Amino acid sequence: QATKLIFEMSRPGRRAHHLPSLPESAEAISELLPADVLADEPPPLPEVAEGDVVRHFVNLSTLNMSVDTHFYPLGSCTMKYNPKRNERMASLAGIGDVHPLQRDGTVGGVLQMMYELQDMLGEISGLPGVSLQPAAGAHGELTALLVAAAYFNERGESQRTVVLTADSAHGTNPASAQMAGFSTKAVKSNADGLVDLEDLKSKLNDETAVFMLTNPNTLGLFDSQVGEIADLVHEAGGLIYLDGANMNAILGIARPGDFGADLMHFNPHKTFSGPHGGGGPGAGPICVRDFLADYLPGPVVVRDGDGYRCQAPSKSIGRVRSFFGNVGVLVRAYIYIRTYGKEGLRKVSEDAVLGANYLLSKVRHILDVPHGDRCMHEFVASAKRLKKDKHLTAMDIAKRLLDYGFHAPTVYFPLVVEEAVMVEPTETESKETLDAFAQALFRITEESGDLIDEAPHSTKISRPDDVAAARKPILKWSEGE
Amino acid sequence: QATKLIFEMSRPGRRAHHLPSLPESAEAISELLPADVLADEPPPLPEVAEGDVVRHFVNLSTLNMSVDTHFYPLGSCTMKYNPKRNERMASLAGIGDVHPLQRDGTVGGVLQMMYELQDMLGEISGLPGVSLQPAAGAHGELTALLVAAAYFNERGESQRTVVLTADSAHGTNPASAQMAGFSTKAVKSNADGLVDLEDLKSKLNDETAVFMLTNPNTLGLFDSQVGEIADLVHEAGGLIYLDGANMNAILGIARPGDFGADLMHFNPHKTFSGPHGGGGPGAGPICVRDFLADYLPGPVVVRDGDGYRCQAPSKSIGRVRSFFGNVGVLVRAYIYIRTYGKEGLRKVSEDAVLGANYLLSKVRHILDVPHGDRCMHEFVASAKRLKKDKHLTAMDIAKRLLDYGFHAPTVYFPLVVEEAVMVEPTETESKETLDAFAQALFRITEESGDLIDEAPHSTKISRPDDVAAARKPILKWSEGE
Amino acid sequence: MKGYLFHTDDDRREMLRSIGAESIDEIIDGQVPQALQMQRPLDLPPAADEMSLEAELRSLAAKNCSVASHICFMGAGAYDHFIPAVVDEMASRGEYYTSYTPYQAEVSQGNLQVMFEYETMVSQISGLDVSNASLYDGGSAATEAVLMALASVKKRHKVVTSDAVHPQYLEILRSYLVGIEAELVVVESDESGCSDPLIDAIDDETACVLIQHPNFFGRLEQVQKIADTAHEKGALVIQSFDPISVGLLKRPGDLGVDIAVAEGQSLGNPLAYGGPYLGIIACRKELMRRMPGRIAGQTIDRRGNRCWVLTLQTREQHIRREKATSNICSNQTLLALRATVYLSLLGPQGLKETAEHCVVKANLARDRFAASERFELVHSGPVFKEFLVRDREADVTGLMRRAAAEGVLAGVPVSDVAEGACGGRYDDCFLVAVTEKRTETELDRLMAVLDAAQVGDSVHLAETV
Amino acid sequence: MKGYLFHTDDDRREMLRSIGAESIDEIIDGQVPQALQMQRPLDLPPAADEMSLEAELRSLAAKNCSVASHICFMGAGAYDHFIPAVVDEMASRGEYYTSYTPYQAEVSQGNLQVMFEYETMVSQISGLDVSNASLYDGGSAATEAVLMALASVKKRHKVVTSDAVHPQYLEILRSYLVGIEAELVVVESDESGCSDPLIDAIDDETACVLIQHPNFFGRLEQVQKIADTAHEKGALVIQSFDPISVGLLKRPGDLGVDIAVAEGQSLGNPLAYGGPYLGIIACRKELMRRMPGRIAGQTIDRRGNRCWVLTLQTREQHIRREKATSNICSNQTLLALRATVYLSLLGPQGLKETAEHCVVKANLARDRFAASERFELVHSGPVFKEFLVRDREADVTGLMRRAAAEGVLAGVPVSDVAEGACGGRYDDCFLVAVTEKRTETELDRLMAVLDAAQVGDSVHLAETV
Repeated sequence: QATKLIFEMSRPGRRAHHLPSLPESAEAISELLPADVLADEPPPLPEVAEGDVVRHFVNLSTLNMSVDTHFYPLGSCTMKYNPKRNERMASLAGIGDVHPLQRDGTVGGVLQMMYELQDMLGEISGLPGVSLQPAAGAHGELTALLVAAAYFNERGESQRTVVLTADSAHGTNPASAQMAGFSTKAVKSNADGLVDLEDLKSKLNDETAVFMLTNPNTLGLFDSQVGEIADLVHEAGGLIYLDGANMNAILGIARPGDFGADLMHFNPHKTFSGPHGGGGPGAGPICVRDFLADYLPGPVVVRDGDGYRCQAPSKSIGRVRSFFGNVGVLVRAYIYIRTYGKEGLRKVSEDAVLGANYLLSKVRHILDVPHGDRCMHEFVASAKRLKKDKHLTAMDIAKRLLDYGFHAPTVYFPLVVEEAVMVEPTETESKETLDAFAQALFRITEESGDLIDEAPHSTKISRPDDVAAARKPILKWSEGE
Repeated sequence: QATKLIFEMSRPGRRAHHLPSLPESAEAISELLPADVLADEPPPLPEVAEGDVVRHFVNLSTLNMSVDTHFYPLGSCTMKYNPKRNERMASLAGIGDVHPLQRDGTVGGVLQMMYELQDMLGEISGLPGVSLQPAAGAHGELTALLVAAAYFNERGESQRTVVLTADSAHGTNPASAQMAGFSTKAVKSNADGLVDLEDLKSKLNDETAVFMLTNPNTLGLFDSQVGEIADLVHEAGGLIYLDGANMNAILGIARPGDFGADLMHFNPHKTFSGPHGGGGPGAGPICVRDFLADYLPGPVVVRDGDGYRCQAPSKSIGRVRSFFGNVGVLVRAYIYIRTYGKEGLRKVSEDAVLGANYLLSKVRHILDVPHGDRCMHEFVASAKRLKKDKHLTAMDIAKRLLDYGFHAPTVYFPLVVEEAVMVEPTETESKETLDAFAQALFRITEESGDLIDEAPHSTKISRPDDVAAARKPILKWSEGE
Repeated sequence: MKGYLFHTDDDRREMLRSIGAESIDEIIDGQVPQALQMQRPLDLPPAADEMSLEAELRSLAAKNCSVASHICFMGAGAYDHFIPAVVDEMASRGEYYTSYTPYQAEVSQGNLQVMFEYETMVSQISGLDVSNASLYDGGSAATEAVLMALASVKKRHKVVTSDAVHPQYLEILRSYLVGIEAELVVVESDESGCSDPLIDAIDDETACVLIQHPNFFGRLEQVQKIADTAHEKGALVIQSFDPISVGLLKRPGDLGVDIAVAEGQSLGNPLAYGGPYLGIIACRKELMRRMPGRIAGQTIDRRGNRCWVLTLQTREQHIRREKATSNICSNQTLLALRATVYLSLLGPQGLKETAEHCVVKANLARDRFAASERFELVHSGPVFKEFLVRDREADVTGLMRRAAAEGVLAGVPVSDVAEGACGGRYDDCFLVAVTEKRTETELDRLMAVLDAAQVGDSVHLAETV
Repeated sequence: MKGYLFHTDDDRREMLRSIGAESIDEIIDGQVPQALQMQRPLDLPPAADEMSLEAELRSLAAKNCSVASHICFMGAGAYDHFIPAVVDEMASRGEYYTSYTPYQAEVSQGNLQVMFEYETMVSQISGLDVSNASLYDGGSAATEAVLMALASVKKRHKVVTSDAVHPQYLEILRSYLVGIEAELVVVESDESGCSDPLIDAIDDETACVLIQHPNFFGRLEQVQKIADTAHEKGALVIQSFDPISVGLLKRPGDLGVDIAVAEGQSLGNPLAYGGPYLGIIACRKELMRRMPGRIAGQTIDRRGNRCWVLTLQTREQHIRREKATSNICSNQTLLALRATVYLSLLGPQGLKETAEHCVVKANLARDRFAASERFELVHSGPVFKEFLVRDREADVTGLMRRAAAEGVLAGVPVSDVAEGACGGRYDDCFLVAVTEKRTETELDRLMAVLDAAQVGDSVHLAETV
């Protein structure tokens, strides 16, 4: 039943939602709107009963693995526990139901939270200029690069058209640079998985605008050269952008602003427990150095006497989305930061690092881990040897783990590791869960044959045909198909 | 993981909930409470993290079938769709969070709803005296019988100590009578599944207090003799109590007050879509004839100028539970009745009757249906022949249906039908669902062997050992067990 | 047709065809005699769509004071404890709230395991062997316990209790005992607000003693002493307890009690103007088969896996009919779930700290009343989270009304709990309850509002709230 | 330690032992150079427990006006439509909101099927072939559509639009186009509030035309005519549409539009002070491979069962990096789910009736403004659910403030939407939006409040709300 589409449940005339009668004083639609704009009939949406809708979407939901139901060690995504208090408070009347164009005097409570959040993110990052507007991490990258471009423009350095990205970087980095009008060059990783300084040096020149760095990087390693990297880039007249995807490793331990970053984004849905929502919404607030703050997109919240008000920075690059920002997500981040407070955020990162290292200490006896026996909040193992010896690929491991009741790690990323298996346990999983996961991984490496090749076995579907999907795309339901 | 008990996840020192610090001005507990009342340590509750709690209870929930996920044709229980708007509105601030001892002036909105609900139940039942206090159907039975006892007492007829119940009645009927201080006698059903009038007559005398009748009865049949029955009982000086469990069949079609009942209860969690909550809470408001209204338990809501207030009836039997009643459940009933309104409630019953008859028209070709080819809102089939011919029992059918993705009907009740299979589809299931159910039933009758004997196959557990459970009861978790 | 119906007119036609009926009226007329059918439509309000009805309900809700809009010091058996968000979210899962009694264990392991965990936790907080899966509420649970005791102790019919037990609980007891051979003795509590005088009322006729600790006045009873006396006389002891209190206080089982009952509303359940609430009951193992209501127990399935089922059903009405231990058929599973989640979140330490907050802040409030001119503390000994205050001006109702207009639900007048409660001795008094939610600022606000109130101040609440 | 951590000190000791480290500091020091570490604790507020923080948030929330506390006539791109309870309940299931992008299709069929159903419904309401699984919001979706068009139409760089498009959408467009070779031409709309003048601006250099219909002023555009002209000139046409409006109005695809975008907030998503919202985009099949963002498609699995996967990923950044169609990585699945549930509930008839309510009641409101002395309707032609009102006293801000103090969010001053919106022509005007939620009584209340407002009335909102 769950695999029926809602359209296939439709019956002409069946209904769920009802409206009151139109006011008696109302004129007919045909009097109010010209005939030529009117459709002959409304769109062909499904016609179902309320009970249909509920059963359909409840049953569909149970086909998902989620943090609420399963260990979800998806590397780079920080699938930590999503606190239920965040959900409750974010939807309070007066928070969840405020119109975005209400003026400051009618929305002081929200503005106060957003103001305080700006402050807190400035403190956590060490970068005091904050814009909460970007809607996602990638959006924050783009926005920050537009800020950098505006800054260079104003300085008369519009020749700075190149953005450097690490070869281990998230794909969003080069794509964002491209959208912001930059060309990109990749900087190599060295054998230790860190930035190859010589390669970096060779690519720095007066065309360099920004070096986009992820630190800890996507291998889960803190690049200890970061101070030197920042000096090199700054000496070359460029700026350092920090991809904040991995901030869960260093809260209260090291601040991007202190180790040389000039701009960065946060992923509140990762670091600050905003739920991932099946793919979103996230948010991508950015933090920048003082001298870049005037370029931030508006509005930002400023103090105004006893109250707060929205204002565009003086040299703002302009808006990057409608209205203020993803307030619903940001409120959750606010609640999260307030919950841990000054005592707790460092502990979050410590436990995230501890959990990852603990799991690493188990996994390195099962899979090869090319880059060291210590990590920050995640690590990248490789199934390269298993693939060669036993035809057991990273994908096989991922699929078979599903049968053991675990979501798969990220696989085949970062690209610099062959048959990569990227594991991020987060601080909100128990030692018992990590032990069970390591044990499952071990068992899988002992398995073979159909058990592996046809995994997963326990799921509703198994190994969908991606190639067919892309070759002849079916992107919507059609009657009779 | 889901079958771990929360106690087995406990780790000393792990915590979920935190409190603020005690006020600085506070005295020590040892100053405030005498040592001899203090425990050495708090109770040995589980010590778990918030993430533990959420994953545990979310995963546990998915082991239940429910109306939100499955067709649930549990006869006599009216498992209809539970509207989500009820849930939202019942928990609005100002409804869900009102203290029960707030005085009338501070709780006028709730009292207005309860007053209107009293009125609406009076209209639907045709019995104008209403008490919303009883907490469940059985509680309503007991309460109504206490009302009857008080009435007879005041009339000087305290010799009326016998309550008659139908042999097809719910077990609560005789048990409630017993608790109210009556002795009970069962009245037989005749071959048509209706009250055997001769047997009834033979048991009526000046000791008769109340005849408890379910109509439509537990066979899903409307007892057309009810007018005559009422006359007989009334002539004997007794009262008619209507068990309202099956009111979903006759809303707006026939009123108990019009066909002779003097007292009745409603099951708002059945008839008026209050959710069943895994077994409760329900509610059991009772409606009585004018001359019994003064005996109702208090408080009831009365008008007071423009407002409303609580008041105990003049000869009230007293309270049967704390505070006003199960307001949370009653508010949902109120919303439900308002949603259908005067136009809709009859349609609810018509569609419930239509659905049951439609399903009956399919099922009678699969199972024997001893009592006719028409029914009201439910019907009782029998697997007696299949048991004899194929060793396929009602229980086997119930268990095997689970594999087909349907909750089982009620089985082995009512007692007057051998191998009873009692099916109540309700008005909130589609024709397509009823067709699929009938088809599954048909397939099952064609199956045999382990497929049947070891069913269900697809569930987490299968055929638990009830005998062992009762013989050596383990009613709580103990360390190390 | 507003509502939740599925069938289209086409559906109905097809279904009628399969049935072999011309119309739904034909089906009904064939069973319900015309003379017994309604000859007019129901006289009800017209059907309301969700949007309009919600707007109406919101405006009705806005007419009520609530613990969200007001600072609540009301208690007397129902308390404004904090409910963590996790509790609401778990209980709002459709798999829990739209399922029913676990008749089919295979597809009800969620509810059954929750019941088993609930029963275990009730055992843990009561210190007794066995719990059921819940009863209606704390008040009716006390009565069910008395009925259990009367059934267990043969040939004794006297029930001894005190007026320091919740007056509504005593009212329920009176209502139920009408049909049963029983004598109810309600002893007057002493000047300190304790029930020591009932010790003398326990005799060889006594089947059971019912006490409340902490009692209706918030005071602590000599439970162990009362229990010892009762047991000497061959009577059973029933204690109604506050489940939050055992974070600090000795548990009923530790005090020699035979049956413990409690109102479980405090454990994560909303106030909801009085219900649905959660009746907690636990007893010594020997009394197990007298327990009313559903019970979940552990067993193994066909495959040898541990699992849970409803058990000991031979006590119940659907098997035993008039010989059942009680007529109870439903239970409060959803509220028991909430209590189970709540207690899981709190754990031993959280329960202890919650209890500490209650004690400490109740005493801070008490100090403030003691220092005020208008008010007098009725009892002087230790209290848990509630205490009785006398208004020297004897204008308790006016006072509460005035406070409500100022945003404070200041307490519960004793005379509001039940007519003639405690023999009218405390009609010029009100109970003040202080939970962990209250802050010192709120205590100050309470006193400011009460101190500002003038006797006879006329406030029309309809206008002010 | 308040929060959600799991490890006890014992756990930490055992874990360190397995790692072979003395302390967590040792692990960190081994990777993060001391010089780069913070030498002080973070300067943040102290940790807050749930109960205290919720109390604080409730008091912050109480400082805001909201569509629950106030009657809302504000629109301008975000609307107070009714959200059925089913939407909230479905979206609050942990399996939806705590899962992530469906990288593992086998354990994400719930989200994938929802995406596929969402895409189908977007296709149904837009009348276009293909939708993605959502973008950030309506404003950035309009810009993404322009970028798509610029990439599709080779060697053309001109983007023609009008100031009847939401001013913030134009601002976003300007911000994004900085890095790209493109010329933005914003044509002034005519006195009737329509964009007919832009027809003349479409030339052989034009890559695309961006219009909004119903437009920022609530007015209806000549979409078909604009599209015909654009197509004659070889340009693509992008329409930003109101998803509620197509309950009555012809759909973008029916009007010859190539790419349609919309703000999906109206479809069951809360206002939330501006986000998260839902960016809807749909296009003709030929443009499919230029579409940004995630797309779910149908396929079969190993066992031959129909199922759903993310597809056409070769457009995306994680594969194509700098050559991707966009940098977008996440999407708004949870909001797309809400829209899907919302549209399932409404169905064709519900959507139509909702649109009817908007039109009818907006016109009733308009009549009231037309009859008032102080106000003037800026445009006279038909509108959908919103219209522009001029305050002859030119005290729009004061007016809105006064109305808010009286419980009415009366509208959106044009100058509040964006500085210099529409060249300042409407700085003495405000938009009034009327959704199906509004009642005639509320319309009367709006007029009463506005009529009672005096110019220069000084209201300190901080005191009054």
